[in-house]
Amino acid sequence: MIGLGNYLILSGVLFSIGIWGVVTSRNVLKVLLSMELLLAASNLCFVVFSKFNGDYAGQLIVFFVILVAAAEVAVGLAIIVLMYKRLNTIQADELKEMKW
Amino acid sequence: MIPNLSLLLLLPIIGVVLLFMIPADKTALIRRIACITTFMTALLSLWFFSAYDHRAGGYQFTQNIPWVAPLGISYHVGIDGINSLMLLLLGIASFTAALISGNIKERVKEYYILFLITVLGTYGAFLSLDIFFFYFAHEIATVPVFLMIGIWGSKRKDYAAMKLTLYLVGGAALALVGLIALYFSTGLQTFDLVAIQQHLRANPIAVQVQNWIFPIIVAGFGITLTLWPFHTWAPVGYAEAPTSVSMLHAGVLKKLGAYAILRFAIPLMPEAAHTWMPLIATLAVVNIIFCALVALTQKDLKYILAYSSCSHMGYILLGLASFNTIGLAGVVYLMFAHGIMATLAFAVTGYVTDQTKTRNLDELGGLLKVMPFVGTCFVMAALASAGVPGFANFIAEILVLLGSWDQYRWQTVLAILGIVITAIYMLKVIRLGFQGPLNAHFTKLTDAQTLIAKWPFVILLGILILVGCWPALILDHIASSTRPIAEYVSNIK
Amino acid sequence: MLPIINWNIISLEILITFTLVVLIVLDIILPKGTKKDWLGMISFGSIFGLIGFWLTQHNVTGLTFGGTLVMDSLAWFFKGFFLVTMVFIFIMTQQFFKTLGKRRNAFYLLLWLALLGMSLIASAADFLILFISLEILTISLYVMTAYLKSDKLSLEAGMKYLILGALSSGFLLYGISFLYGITHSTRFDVIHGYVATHAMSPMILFAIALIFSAVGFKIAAVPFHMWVPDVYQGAPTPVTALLSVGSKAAGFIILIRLFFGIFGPWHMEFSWVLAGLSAVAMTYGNLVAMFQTNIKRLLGYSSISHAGYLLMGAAAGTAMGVSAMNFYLLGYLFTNLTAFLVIILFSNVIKSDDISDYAGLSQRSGILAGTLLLALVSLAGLPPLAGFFGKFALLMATIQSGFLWLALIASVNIVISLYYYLMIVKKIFVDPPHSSQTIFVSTPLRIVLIAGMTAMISMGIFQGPFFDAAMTAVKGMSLAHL
Amino acid sequence: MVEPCIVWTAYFSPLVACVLITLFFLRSRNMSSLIAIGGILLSFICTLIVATQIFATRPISTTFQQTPNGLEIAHTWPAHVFQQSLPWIGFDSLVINFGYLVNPLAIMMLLVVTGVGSAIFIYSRGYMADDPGMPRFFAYLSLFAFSMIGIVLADNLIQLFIFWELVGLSSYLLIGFWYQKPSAADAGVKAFMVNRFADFGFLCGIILLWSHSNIGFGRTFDIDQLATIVPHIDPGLLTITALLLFCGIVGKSAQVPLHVWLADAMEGPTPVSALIHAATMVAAGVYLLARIFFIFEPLTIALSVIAWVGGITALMAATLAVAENDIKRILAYSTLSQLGLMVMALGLSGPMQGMYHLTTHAFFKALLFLGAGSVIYALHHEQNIWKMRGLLKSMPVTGWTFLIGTLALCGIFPLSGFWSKDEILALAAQHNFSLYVMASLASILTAFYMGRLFFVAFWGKPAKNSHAHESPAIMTWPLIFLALLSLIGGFIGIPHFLYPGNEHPHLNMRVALVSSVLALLGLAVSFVLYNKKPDADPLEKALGPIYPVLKNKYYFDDIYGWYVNKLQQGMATTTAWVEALFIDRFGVHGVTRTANAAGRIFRLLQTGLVQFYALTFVLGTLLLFLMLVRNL
Amino acid sequence: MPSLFFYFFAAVMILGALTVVLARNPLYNVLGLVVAIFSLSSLFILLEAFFVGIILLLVYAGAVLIFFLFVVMCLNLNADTFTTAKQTRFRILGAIAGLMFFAELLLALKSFLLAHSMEPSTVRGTIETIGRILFTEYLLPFELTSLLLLIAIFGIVSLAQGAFNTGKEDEATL
Repeated sequence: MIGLGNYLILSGVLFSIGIWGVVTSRNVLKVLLSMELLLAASNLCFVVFSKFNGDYAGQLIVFFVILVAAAEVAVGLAIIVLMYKRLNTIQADELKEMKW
Repeated sequence: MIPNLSLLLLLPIIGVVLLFMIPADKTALIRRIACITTFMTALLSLWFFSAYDHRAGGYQFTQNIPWVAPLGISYHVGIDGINSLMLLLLGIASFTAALISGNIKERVKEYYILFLITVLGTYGAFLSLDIFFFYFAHEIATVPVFLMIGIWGSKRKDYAAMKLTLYLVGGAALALVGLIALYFSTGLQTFDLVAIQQHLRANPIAVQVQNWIFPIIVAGFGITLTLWPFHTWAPVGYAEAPTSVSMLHAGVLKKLGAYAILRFAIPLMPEAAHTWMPLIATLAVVNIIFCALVALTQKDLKYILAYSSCSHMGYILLGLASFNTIGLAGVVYLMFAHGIMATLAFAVTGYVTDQTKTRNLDELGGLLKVMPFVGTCFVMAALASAGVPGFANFIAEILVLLGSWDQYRWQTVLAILGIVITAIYMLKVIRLGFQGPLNAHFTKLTDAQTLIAKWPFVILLGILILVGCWPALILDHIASSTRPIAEYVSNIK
Repeated sequence: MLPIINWNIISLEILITFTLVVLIVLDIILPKGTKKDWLGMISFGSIFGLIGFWLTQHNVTGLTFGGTLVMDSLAWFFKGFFLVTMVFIFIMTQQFFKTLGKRRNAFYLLLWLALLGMSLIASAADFLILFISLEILTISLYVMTAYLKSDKLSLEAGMKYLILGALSSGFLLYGISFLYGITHSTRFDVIHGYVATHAMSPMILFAIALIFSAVGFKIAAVPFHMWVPDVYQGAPTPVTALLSVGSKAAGFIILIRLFFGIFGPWHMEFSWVLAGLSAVAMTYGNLVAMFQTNIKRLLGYSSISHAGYLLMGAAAGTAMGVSAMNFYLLGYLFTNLTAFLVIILFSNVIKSDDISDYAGLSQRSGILAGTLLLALVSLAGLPPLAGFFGKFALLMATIQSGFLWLALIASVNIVISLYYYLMIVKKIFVDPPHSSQTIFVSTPLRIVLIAGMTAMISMGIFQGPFFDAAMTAVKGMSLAHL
Repeated sequence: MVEPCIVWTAYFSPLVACVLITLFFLRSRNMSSLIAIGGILLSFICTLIVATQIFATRPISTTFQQTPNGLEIAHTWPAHVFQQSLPWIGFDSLVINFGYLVNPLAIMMLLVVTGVGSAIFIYSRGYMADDPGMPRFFAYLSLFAFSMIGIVLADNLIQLFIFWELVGLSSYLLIGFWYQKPSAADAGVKAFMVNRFADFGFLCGIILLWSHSNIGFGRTFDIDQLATIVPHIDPGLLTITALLLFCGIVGKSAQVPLHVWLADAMEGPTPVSALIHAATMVAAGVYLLARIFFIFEPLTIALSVIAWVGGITALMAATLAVAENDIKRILAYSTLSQLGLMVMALGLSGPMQGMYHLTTHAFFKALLFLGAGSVIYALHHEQNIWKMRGLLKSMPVTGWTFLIGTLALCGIFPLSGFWSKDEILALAAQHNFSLYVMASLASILTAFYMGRLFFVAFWGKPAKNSHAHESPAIMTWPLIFLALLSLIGGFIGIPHFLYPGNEHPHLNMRVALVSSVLALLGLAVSFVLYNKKPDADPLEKALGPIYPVLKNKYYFDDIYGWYVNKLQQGMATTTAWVEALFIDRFGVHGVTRTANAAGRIFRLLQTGLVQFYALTFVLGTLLLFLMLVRNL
Repeated sequence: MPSLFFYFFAAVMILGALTVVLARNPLYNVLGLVVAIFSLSSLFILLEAFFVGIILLLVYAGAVLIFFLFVVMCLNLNADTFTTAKQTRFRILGAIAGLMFFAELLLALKSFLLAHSMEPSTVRGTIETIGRILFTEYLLPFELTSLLLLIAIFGIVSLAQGAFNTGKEDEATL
């Protein structure tokens, strides 16, 4: 039987991979994609808890999270485009004008 | 009509506001306003000093207005024998320093504004009977002093200003932690000194608590008082500061540390005082001897005075450590005497360096020839510093030594030795700077000619001698207020 | 069933939205070549109207939208806080974007959206609302940070802020999901009920850690502060100002609601962690700030250290501590915003944010120099200015709760911070100016600067009413657990 | 009873003179000198009045009576003691009064001070006539006189200490009067410093005594009260106290090893030397010893220390004088030697003898110094005796009075010196033979070097190119007055005045005879050696290797120089180094540097790499969780 | 049977996620995410959360990821852009961070799962049930999301305006 634990661990794996992606990727686009993994992991959690707790709140939250993610991605991509335009790269480690 | 103590704060505020409104190029008017303001406050503090009834004792002319009620902070001012004297000292020092400030030629307006703010803060600190207000007022003087040293100071002014300010603020912050801890340990929810005092007589703070609050407060204010080894800000600070700042700081502001220890630390935590004071006494002696020895090696006139000032603080600490009536009276007396003496010494030094453009003793020499009046004033100040009788410092030091003798035999003996060392370097300064053949560059220097130019020196010297010959003038005031403290503290044991 | 809605509670937000809509319409109908900054002026005017309205609302309390939105004294206090912040931000925007033409209009709209977000954060009583309001604030800040498209630094700042911001919202969301899983709800009152009746478990602590990391991101607490210096430096100065005051305050209101509301019953267990974070943040910020040459970056690091100071109040965990935080934030508002206004006015002329260019400012413009002096001294925490009493109150709270070591660290930090503030003061007042050209400050701006100074000084001298306000905000807080 | 105001007038008139000059007459040469002379004369006259009152009455009893302290303390004393104490510092357990205690000893001393002082003041009017700083000089001189009077009259130890210090101060001012001359300025500093150093012990002694005087009426500094208290104090402690007090006396009276300042003090104007050496400063030590002799009386160890210090000083100073060529320095060493004798006398429990010699010595030593000053004045500040010749002829008054002084100093019958010195020698012979031998040796040497001085400078024919001529009357009259006193000093019953109740000791014929013979012997030897006016000092060859030792003053100055320049300065340098290195560099700068370094390192964490930021964020969260979960 | 589905979709999802992280070509990254989202939505349906499952598919895979693809294509990003770049030290650090996170998560979950052995409820997230709640209880967040989207519009308009006209820069608008 697939219980709560399986789902939660799966979401944990997804989240961890997301973290890995965020930290590892030098391409900001990939960073942004990895962020989506984080959100996906959260969404999975919400739905699972919704199922196992027996209320709908979790599913509704997922609905909103999707919208938030969409807005975030839109702005993020706009900035990425701008960055590519301006710096001709989307490598995160090129962004080191400011440090120390 | 009885003048209100708050007038002492109001006058400098009015002065500052007036100065803000005057265009910067009217320097003569600015100077006049600053001098008049300080003169009026000085007169007023003299009035309060004489109006204080030492037979009745206690705090008089008090005024208590709630300020931040939820925290028990109030604007509580009042005078007793100790701070009425300190106010007088401040009045004298600030007035003479304002007179001396004629040597400031650039950015005069800013200078006097900062000066008056410093004076204002110091007045507030001495007036207050509320721990918060004390701290508040005493910190107001910090930034003006920084700026005054930074803008109008000499050679290493940046370093000096920064070091002095950081040290003082650090000390104050440390003390603040202690004071707040004190506030909570009383359980009274008030910063009102009088209320706390009364409360603690019946319900003293637990000894263990006292034992760790006390050193924090003493160390914090000790920094202001140039407690060894936290004294190194003073030499460079005083040396590089403009004359009037050195005068005011060495003369008055520094005493705030001792004043705070006397006001907050000792009477409120007597048990801890008994525990910690032997250490303080030892440090005091280190202060005396160490700084005096360092002063021996210096070639710079102002450095010597600054180290001497640090060294003298040792006597204050020693007296504080004795906490008997004689010792504490000696402390207050010394605060006054040293204040006047330091003010005078720095004033003279400022005059001399303005003329000669050097402070190096090897380059000076024979100045008594060209500036007999100022030179004599310096000699007098130096002798006063060396504890020669006839000057107020002698009485103060004798009182401190007599007071500390019973508890701290060896410390006292070493402190007496310190007087000898003081004499050595002071005589050296006189010998090298003012005696001997006159350097050829200096033949055209002028002495203080006009009465106005002589005035500050005359006032300071006069007070130094007057108080030195007629101690009862201030001693009754002092004793009336130190006696209760001493009796209370010594009865605790 | 549609829940009963108490419109009174959300009326301020509705008015903000209304203003926003009016502005959008105005932006559309204004002819393209309009030089005049209509949106700015209307924004400025309406913000005062809103402040007036806000003043009438101080007695409004209650829950609405099924308990997901709350109006209590704390919310009221912070709403006013955000409104006042926006007054300054609008002035700054007017000054800063003088050359930006019509693009400036959208910026105002984003500012209004950010205000809406902040205002909702103050009222949020549900993690979902909190999350969405936070995203409203944050996403508009992403856009505003990168707003200077031609400026590489602005872009870089925007990108960094976006990445880390998104990461932090991911963490927040994950934390919320766990919390939801454990307590079966996202509503604050329900979770509070759970907390009050249950012991701590690793799971809920994990959720708390995740949520706190997002809050720490907002308030710029170490180790979630990494974005701060870069973003502060790169962002357009009004945005930096908003980040340093509004966004930080938004973070703190969440912190207050979390640790003194929802998780209040467990506060004792958290306090030492908060104390540790506080010590690290203030020390780190101050130490690194010593070496900065860019004034905005320096204020970024100083902002980290101020977060550390503020966390002292959180660590104290008493009404005193929270009141002190509120007071401190209020003082910080006036102080920091005035400082940033001076920075904008200065950089408009000099085109530089380098501290070395501030040399001799006092001889070029007395009012700028004086204002910046007061602001820096207040930031350093010396009397008679707002910053002093804030620090004093925080120290009191800390010591009251027995964190003497933290108070001692704080006092050391005051010295360190004083060092770099005084270095700037020295530049301004002592060093000779690079050019003798005076900097002109127009009369309205003078009035603003003087108002800022007056606010700093009066908060430093007449602390009573302000501190009362800060305390009242705490006393009437819903779910308060102090 | 004498009117207190007369005593107070005697007390304060020099001070008033000093203040008046300082405030108003610093530019007026005539007024300043007149005021100063008037001040000291007034003081002298008042002293005379008091003295007549004192000596007019006979002692009724020698017991002391005590009354408790009141606000104004008026003791009922036997008529020959007057006391008045005014409260000065008084609160709680501390009582420091300001008053006078006049007893025969004090009045005798006061007579000497003001009397000889008056002569010197008047003389100075002439001597300093050409000096531009004359008003200042008279101000200092008056201050000096005031301080000395203060020591004499002080009724308690703190008051005494105050004037003790003031004497040091005014000697500093006077010795360094020609402050532009480095040697003079140095000499002033040296005198003050040596005294200061000695006073360190003195003050310790005073405080120690005070702290143990808590018997009966509470702690006190009062001399007459202490007199009743001292017997109750533990003798061991009292010995320490006494020796500490003696420290001050060693400094002020220039006893070995603190005698080094005295010869250098000759850099001051000659009247100052006269004043310091004859009547005031150095005498103050001996006077003090006599005044508080009740402390020393029962302490055999302390007394023998004192006696030996005195004896050694007497002999050593006498040997030093032999090799000296400077007229004033010779006299200075002779003063030292005589002071040694006086101290020795006190050490041998003979305060009367010591004071007696002090008094007569004051007469003839003032005379000698003023005579020397007259010579120096005439020779335009030439002080080397080898450059002087036959002055007896060119300056008869000076010369003859100088001869009287010389003979008195040598102890030739029947001059005053003979009587007083004989008392001391007799005392020594009675108590301690080795000291007697030393004292006798000193006497021979005294006769020898004084003879040497006289024969070289005054004897023979005047030099051809010498323009020396007699000094003006204002300078010669004091000489004559003092010569008169030196002549008759032995016959006016000084011992009787000093200690009215005591039996006057009879002349010890054997000792007197021996000492007279020895003195004549010394004079004879010097006559033989110097009669013929050798160009160089024959002594240089005669003494061989000893001569350089004497010339270098037994290397005392070198030792002190080593101490000051090497040891003390070394300590100071070390301290400064400790401060610079440990406190400032390691301490203060260490802290700041650590903070700086920490800042620089932490700064590097801000790499600018956004991934690193993200990593920190994640790790931070994880750490936070671990911290939170730690509690569970 | 459901458990088989679960494992299948879980495996696909993890593979997709790993593709996001590991693939060099941005195109594959995006496609990897599409796969992951698709599996996620399948899992949702498995959990009877039909509505959000579909929305996820529609909004995420249908809109957001297409947007991503659009950007990737538009900016002409391909593997070559990245091949020259060295692999950074963050690869390992990131992995460690991820693993540590997972480990701590397990630590946190352990006690939770031991304490709560919950059975799935009968909740079925159909459009009707969800919609009913959405427009009543969740009215406020629903309205707020509209503002969120407004921000997104402002953001894109003011930031990306003119960004796609290659070559000449519209400086006047900056």
